[in-house]
Amino acid sequence: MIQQTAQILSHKKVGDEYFLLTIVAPEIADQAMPGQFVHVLPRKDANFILRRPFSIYKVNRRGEWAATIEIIFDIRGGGTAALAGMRPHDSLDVIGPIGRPFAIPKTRHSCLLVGGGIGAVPLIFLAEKLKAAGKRVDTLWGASRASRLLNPIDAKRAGTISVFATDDGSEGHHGQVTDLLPEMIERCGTEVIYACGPHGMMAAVSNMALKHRIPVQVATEAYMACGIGICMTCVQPVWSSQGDQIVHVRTCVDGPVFNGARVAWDAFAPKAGLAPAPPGN
Amino acid sequence: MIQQTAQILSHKKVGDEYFLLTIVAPEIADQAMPGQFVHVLPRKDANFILRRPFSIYKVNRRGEWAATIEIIFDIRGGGTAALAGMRPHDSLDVIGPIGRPFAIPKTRHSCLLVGGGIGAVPLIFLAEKLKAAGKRVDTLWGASRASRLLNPIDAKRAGTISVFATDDGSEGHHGQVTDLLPEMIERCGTEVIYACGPHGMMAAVSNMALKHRIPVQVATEAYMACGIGICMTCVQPVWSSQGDQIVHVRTCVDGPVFNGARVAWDAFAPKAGLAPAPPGN
Amino acid sequence: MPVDLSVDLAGVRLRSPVVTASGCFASGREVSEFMDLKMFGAVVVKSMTLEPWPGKPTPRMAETPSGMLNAIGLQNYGVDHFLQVDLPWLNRAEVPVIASIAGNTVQEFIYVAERLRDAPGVIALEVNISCPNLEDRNNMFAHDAKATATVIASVRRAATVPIFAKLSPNVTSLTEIAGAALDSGAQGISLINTVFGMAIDIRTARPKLAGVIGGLSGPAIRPIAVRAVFEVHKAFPHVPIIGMGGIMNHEDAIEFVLAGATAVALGTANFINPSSGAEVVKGLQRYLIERGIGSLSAMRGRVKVEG
Amino acid sequence: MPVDLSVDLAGVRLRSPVVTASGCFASGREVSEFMDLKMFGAVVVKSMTLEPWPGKPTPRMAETPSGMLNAIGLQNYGVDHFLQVDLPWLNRAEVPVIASIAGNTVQEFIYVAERLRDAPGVIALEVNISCPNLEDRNNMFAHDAKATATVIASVRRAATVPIFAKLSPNVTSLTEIAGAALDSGAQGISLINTVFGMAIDIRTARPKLAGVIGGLSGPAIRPIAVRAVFEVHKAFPHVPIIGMGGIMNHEDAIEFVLAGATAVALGTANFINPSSGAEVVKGLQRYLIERGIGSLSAMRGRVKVEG
Ligand SMILES: Cc1cc2nc3c(=O)[nH]c(=O)nc-3n(C[C@H](O)[C@H](O)[C@H](O)COP(=O)(O)OP(=O)(O)OC[C@H]3O[C@@H](n4cnc5c(N)ncnc54)[C@H](O)[C@@H]3O)c2cc1C
Ligand SMILES: Cc1cc2nc3c(=O)[nH]c(=O)nc-3n(C[C@H](O)[C@H](O)[C@H](O)COP(=O)(O)OP(=O)(O)OC[C@H]3O[C@@H](n4cnc5c(N)ncnc54)[C@H](O)[C@@H]3O)c2cc1C
Ligand SMILES: Cc1cc2nc3c(=O)[nH]c(=O)nc-3n(C[C@H](O)[C@H](O)[C@H](O)COP(=O)(O)O)c2cc1C
Ligand SMILES: Cc1cc2nc3c(=O)[nH]c(=O)nc-3n(C[C@H](O)[C@H](O)[C@H](O)COP(=O)(O)O)c2cc1C
Ligand code: FES
Ligand code: FES
Repeated sequence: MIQQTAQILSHKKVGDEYFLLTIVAPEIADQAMPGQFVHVLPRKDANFILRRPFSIYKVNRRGEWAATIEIIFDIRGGGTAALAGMRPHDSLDVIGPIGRPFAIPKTRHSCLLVGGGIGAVPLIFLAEKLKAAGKRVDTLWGASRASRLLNPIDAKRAGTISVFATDDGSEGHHGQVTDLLPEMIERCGTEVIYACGPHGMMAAVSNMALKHRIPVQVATEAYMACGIGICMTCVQPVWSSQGDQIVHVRTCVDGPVFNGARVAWDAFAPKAGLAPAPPGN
Repeated sequence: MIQQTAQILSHKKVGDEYFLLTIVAPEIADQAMPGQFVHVLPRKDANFILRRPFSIYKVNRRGEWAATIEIIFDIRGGGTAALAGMRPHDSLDVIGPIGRPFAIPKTRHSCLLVGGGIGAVPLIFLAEKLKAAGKRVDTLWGASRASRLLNPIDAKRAGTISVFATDDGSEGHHGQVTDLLPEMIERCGTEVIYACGPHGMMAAVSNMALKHRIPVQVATEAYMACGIGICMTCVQPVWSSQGDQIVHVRTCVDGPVFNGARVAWDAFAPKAGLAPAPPGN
Repeated sequence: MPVDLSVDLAGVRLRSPVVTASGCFASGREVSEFMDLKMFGAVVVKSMTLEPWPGKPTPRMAETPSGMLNAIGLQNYGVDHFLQVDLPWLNRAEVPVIASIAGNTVQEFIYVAERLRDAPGVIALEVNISCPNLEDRNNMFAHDAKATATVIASVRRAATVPIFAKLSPNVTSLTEIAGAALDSGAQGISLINTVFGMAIDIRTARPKLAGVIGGLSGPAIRPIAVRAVFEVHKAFPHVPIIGMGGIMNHEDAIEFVLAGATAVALGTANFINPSSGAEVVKGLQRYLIERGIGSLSAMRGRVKVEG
Repeated sequence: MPVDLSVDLAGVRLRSPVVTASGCFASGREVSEFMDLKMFGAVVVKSMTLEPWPGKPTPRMAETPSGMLNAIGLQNYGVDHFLQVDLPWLNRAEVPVIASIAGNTVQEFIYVAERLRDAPGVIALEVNISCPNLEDRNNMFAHDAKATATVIASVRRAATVPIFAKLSPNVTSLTEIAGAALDSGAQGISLINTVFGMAIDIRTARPKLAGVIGGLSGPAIRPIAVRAVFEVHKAFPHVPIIGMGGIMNHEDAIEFVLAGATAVALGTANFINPSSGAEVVKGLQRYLIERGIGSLSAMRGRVKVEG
């Protein structure tokens, strides 16, 4: 992990809903792998104090510029709003690359990438790497509506076979990616699945993969403070290697990529807060 | 008092140390009088929450633009830094004009304005008004060093006789304005004194004026939260009309201009905090 | 669809769930230049004492991260001035008034409460027990269950309207103090008062407040206040609560209602934006309409917590 | 002119006055990628219990104005894992260690303290009494003078190094609890632990923390912490204090020293900037040199307050 004050090279809108920031960060770019993220501090004088985590979308090591990384985000609250307001030449405190990247399969060949909405971000980076490694890549992209699909043109190009699904039917299949998953696995002869998106979607994909006896890797999200492994706020419930108990593992540095079969999908935050016990840090 | 979201028209540096903001605020400009101030909210999403008070420096009612007000400030902390970073067309939440303005004398003619550093701001506005009312205006400007004198060219023009004093002698008299006050009063046949500047300077000027039996008005500063009279944080110790007791009067709406002879200059914040008594709001 | 923002405070109906926090609104005259005071369910006026109090020396305030410290020392012109000057004005403005009373002895609280008997338009008293008790080594009444009980019982006997006990968060058990107040006849609870704090100017090595220690308010304390409202509502579900502490907008207000507040009070928000009251009320109306929720009261205490 | 940043903590000399706040630094390995841990006078490790604790479900954190809430539930791998894995690493890194210990029963505190007897490089214990006491209806030890006294006295008997009592600010009288800890054999006081708070997501009506109530930290609580340090130092001028609560930079650190802190701890600051420790130390050096102050200790408790 490297901490550096990096300069914003460019800032543009991607489609109607997303922003893309290109950040000059040579050291981070050199080490970055698909699935890893950067933890950025949008402003030092804001009423919010914490960094914000963003998956690495692209890395550019060539070109006359010093190496850059790109992140894509949509405005959710104060942090993303502050980032959306940044201008070229503004500087940004960035830590990265953070976490365990997606593993590139050694023997298996046919890879299926399943992305939900903004969850497509790390998969685009991954697709590039997989192809460079000579793998077959097929993609299945889902979103609530067409405008939430992350740059469909790139996305389409990313896969040998590339299929879309939207909840409102505004693009591709009218429904969810999981409706199409079994058929895709058939058509593509899928041997490895990579997924990133909403919790429920990753849980469903993981369970289907398990049924088809296909290894699955998921890139997860969690509310995180430090992003470097020291606060224990970001844990995920994961089955221990013996599979006999659920352990709390840090998403930031032990993840964000996990074996989908190991994540204890049902052990997550209850629908309501627990009966209040005395707080303990 | 009016609250409005106003637009920044222009933003420039004045000398080496001060910034000038021109704000489009027609209603406020229409009512503004010398000595009054505006209470501005530099950012809504900053780690500080309160407005910042600034004396009105100039008002421009003519011209093709909607009427504007000008404020001048130097960077002290987060609020002034945020203001210094504003760009034309940015909008700013402004409340004003606030407080009791300087009173223009009815019978008396010869007015002496004594300003310390940034304290010159409301006096420049006042000089204009006094001249418009056909009064004689002389000025005595002090500062720690030449660069802290608020644009000397205007300042010089402001008075029939205009004298400078700097603590380091880098401009005009090597010393304090109070060294020159008695002599100025003589030369100018001063009948009314107006002062704005550091606490100690205003106290000294008030006491000298008292000795010379010349009425004196001072524009004071205080740490203030609301600026509109509802919090009681900004009070000044002032002698009651009967002169028998010290009362705490709100600087924001009962001031910021006070009769210098009425301010209880010695009753201010002790050199140290008081022996801690239980807090009470 | 019309939405119902009215709330019932110990039998008194307020047309709006938004009130002012004592000491953050003077007596309303100043803010009436910025908004229609009728948007407020009631104006809770600055705490009044029997005699005028001069308050503490300056500086009386210091800004802190997302908050502010104050040490005013309850400067006020006394209950008689309130009755002669402020109340008639508020009556003409047709805003219900909640009179906040303070004192350094139980007797002083009683005297003030008696002066306020049958005062026109005063719909309730808020008893500010975050005051040093001269008869107990300057301990705050609000920091001791027995002292709280004594003051509240005495005011209860003297008063002709419902009384709310205004609690200090600087205690080990808020529910213990709330319980003592309720057992002694308080009809409702107001919370939270400011959190004790201090700031030092390192350039001068002096406290930023002449009073050294002050009260922290504003967004910084909101989580502390939400937790306080939640705990007290859980312990006394049927007791009306006026919740406050860092409420800046209608979403903050809803957070307090979900935690268990019947009504909400705006304090520091008025300093930052004198039309906050109107904006919060309009925001609540919009929120309920957009979600088809008929009344705000329906949301009270509805935070989803197991068991 | 060389400046002396070293401080004396109950007879132990620290080369630097800056330490880490327990639970905000794990055991140091991660941060060593960002800065030289030797800049710290000591690393205060995450509170350890006898057995591994799984901690609470997620979400465990929520951001609040100028602060954050956390409800981790003391997830840790237990004292034996600390002795076998973390401590040897810290010893190799040559950083003095302050071991923070926690438990739900007095006996558990004793067991953990005994395991730590003569542990290499452990220069002191910090007793985190902000833990629910299973033997007293889950009341926090730190919220009751008697429980505090019992735990501290027991740990004192078991320990071979100085012990610091880590106090909770959520009490009526910090000086009462501090007094109980000191009378029972604590050599020093650490404060403050987090302030109880809660936040609700109004879109889901759920608490933002699975644990519902959490601990508030960060700049928002700095004034609360400065006041706490000031009060405890005033009551016990000769007792070493590790001050913490919202310290982000060297100026904040100086504010704590002026209030009465002997050393300062960085907690939330590490999350925002993992090289905070190095920056605070360098900032302190610069500050003392620029002002020709020979040693930081000379500034301790020097806030100018009458009487
Ligand atoms: C490993 C990882 C990778 C991510 N990659 C991307 C990405 O490539 N593009 C993108 O748009 N978003 C991504 N997110 C989500 C992104 O971090 C949040 O959208 C962002 O933090 C919201 O900040 P805010 O201040 O705008 O929202 P607010 O709601 O104001 O944030 C308040 C707090 O909640 C946290 N938070 C809010 N939403 C999320 C979330 N979904 N996940 C984690 N923390 C959250 C914030 O970090 C902050 O601490 C990623 C999250 C993680 C954990
Ligand atoms: C009536 C009045 C008129 C003023 N006119 C001018 C002017 O024309 N030009 C100018 O440069 N300054 C003026 N000031 C001072 C100006 O308000 C402060 O410089 C400014 O508030 C500093 O804010 P900050 O965030 O940069 O500093 P910070 O130190 O970060 O502010 C922290 C807090 O202290 C308050 N504060 C700090 N310094 C002062 C001060 N000197 N007086 C009152 N409050 C202060 C701030 O308002 C804020 O609440 C005036 C003050 C008052 C009361
Ligand atoms: C400047 C100031 C003065 C206050 N005066 C009083 C008072 O006289 N009586 C009282 O009960 N509370 C008083 N309070 C506390 C407020 O009523 C309120 O409980 C507290 O500020 C928290 O709400 P807020 O964060 O919205 O300001 C005062 C608060 C401030 C900031
Ligand atoms: C995520 C987190 C975990 C914490 N864990 C512990 C702990 O295990 N033991 C402890 O004594 N304090 C713990 N604390 C409290 C801190 O040590 C410190 O007292 C508090 O955070 C205030 O300091 P700060 O504002 O600098 O963070 C924790 C705080 C945070 C934010
Ligand atoms: S975010 Fe702090 S441990 Fe993962
Ligand atoms: S600043 Fe609030 S009364 Fe003057």
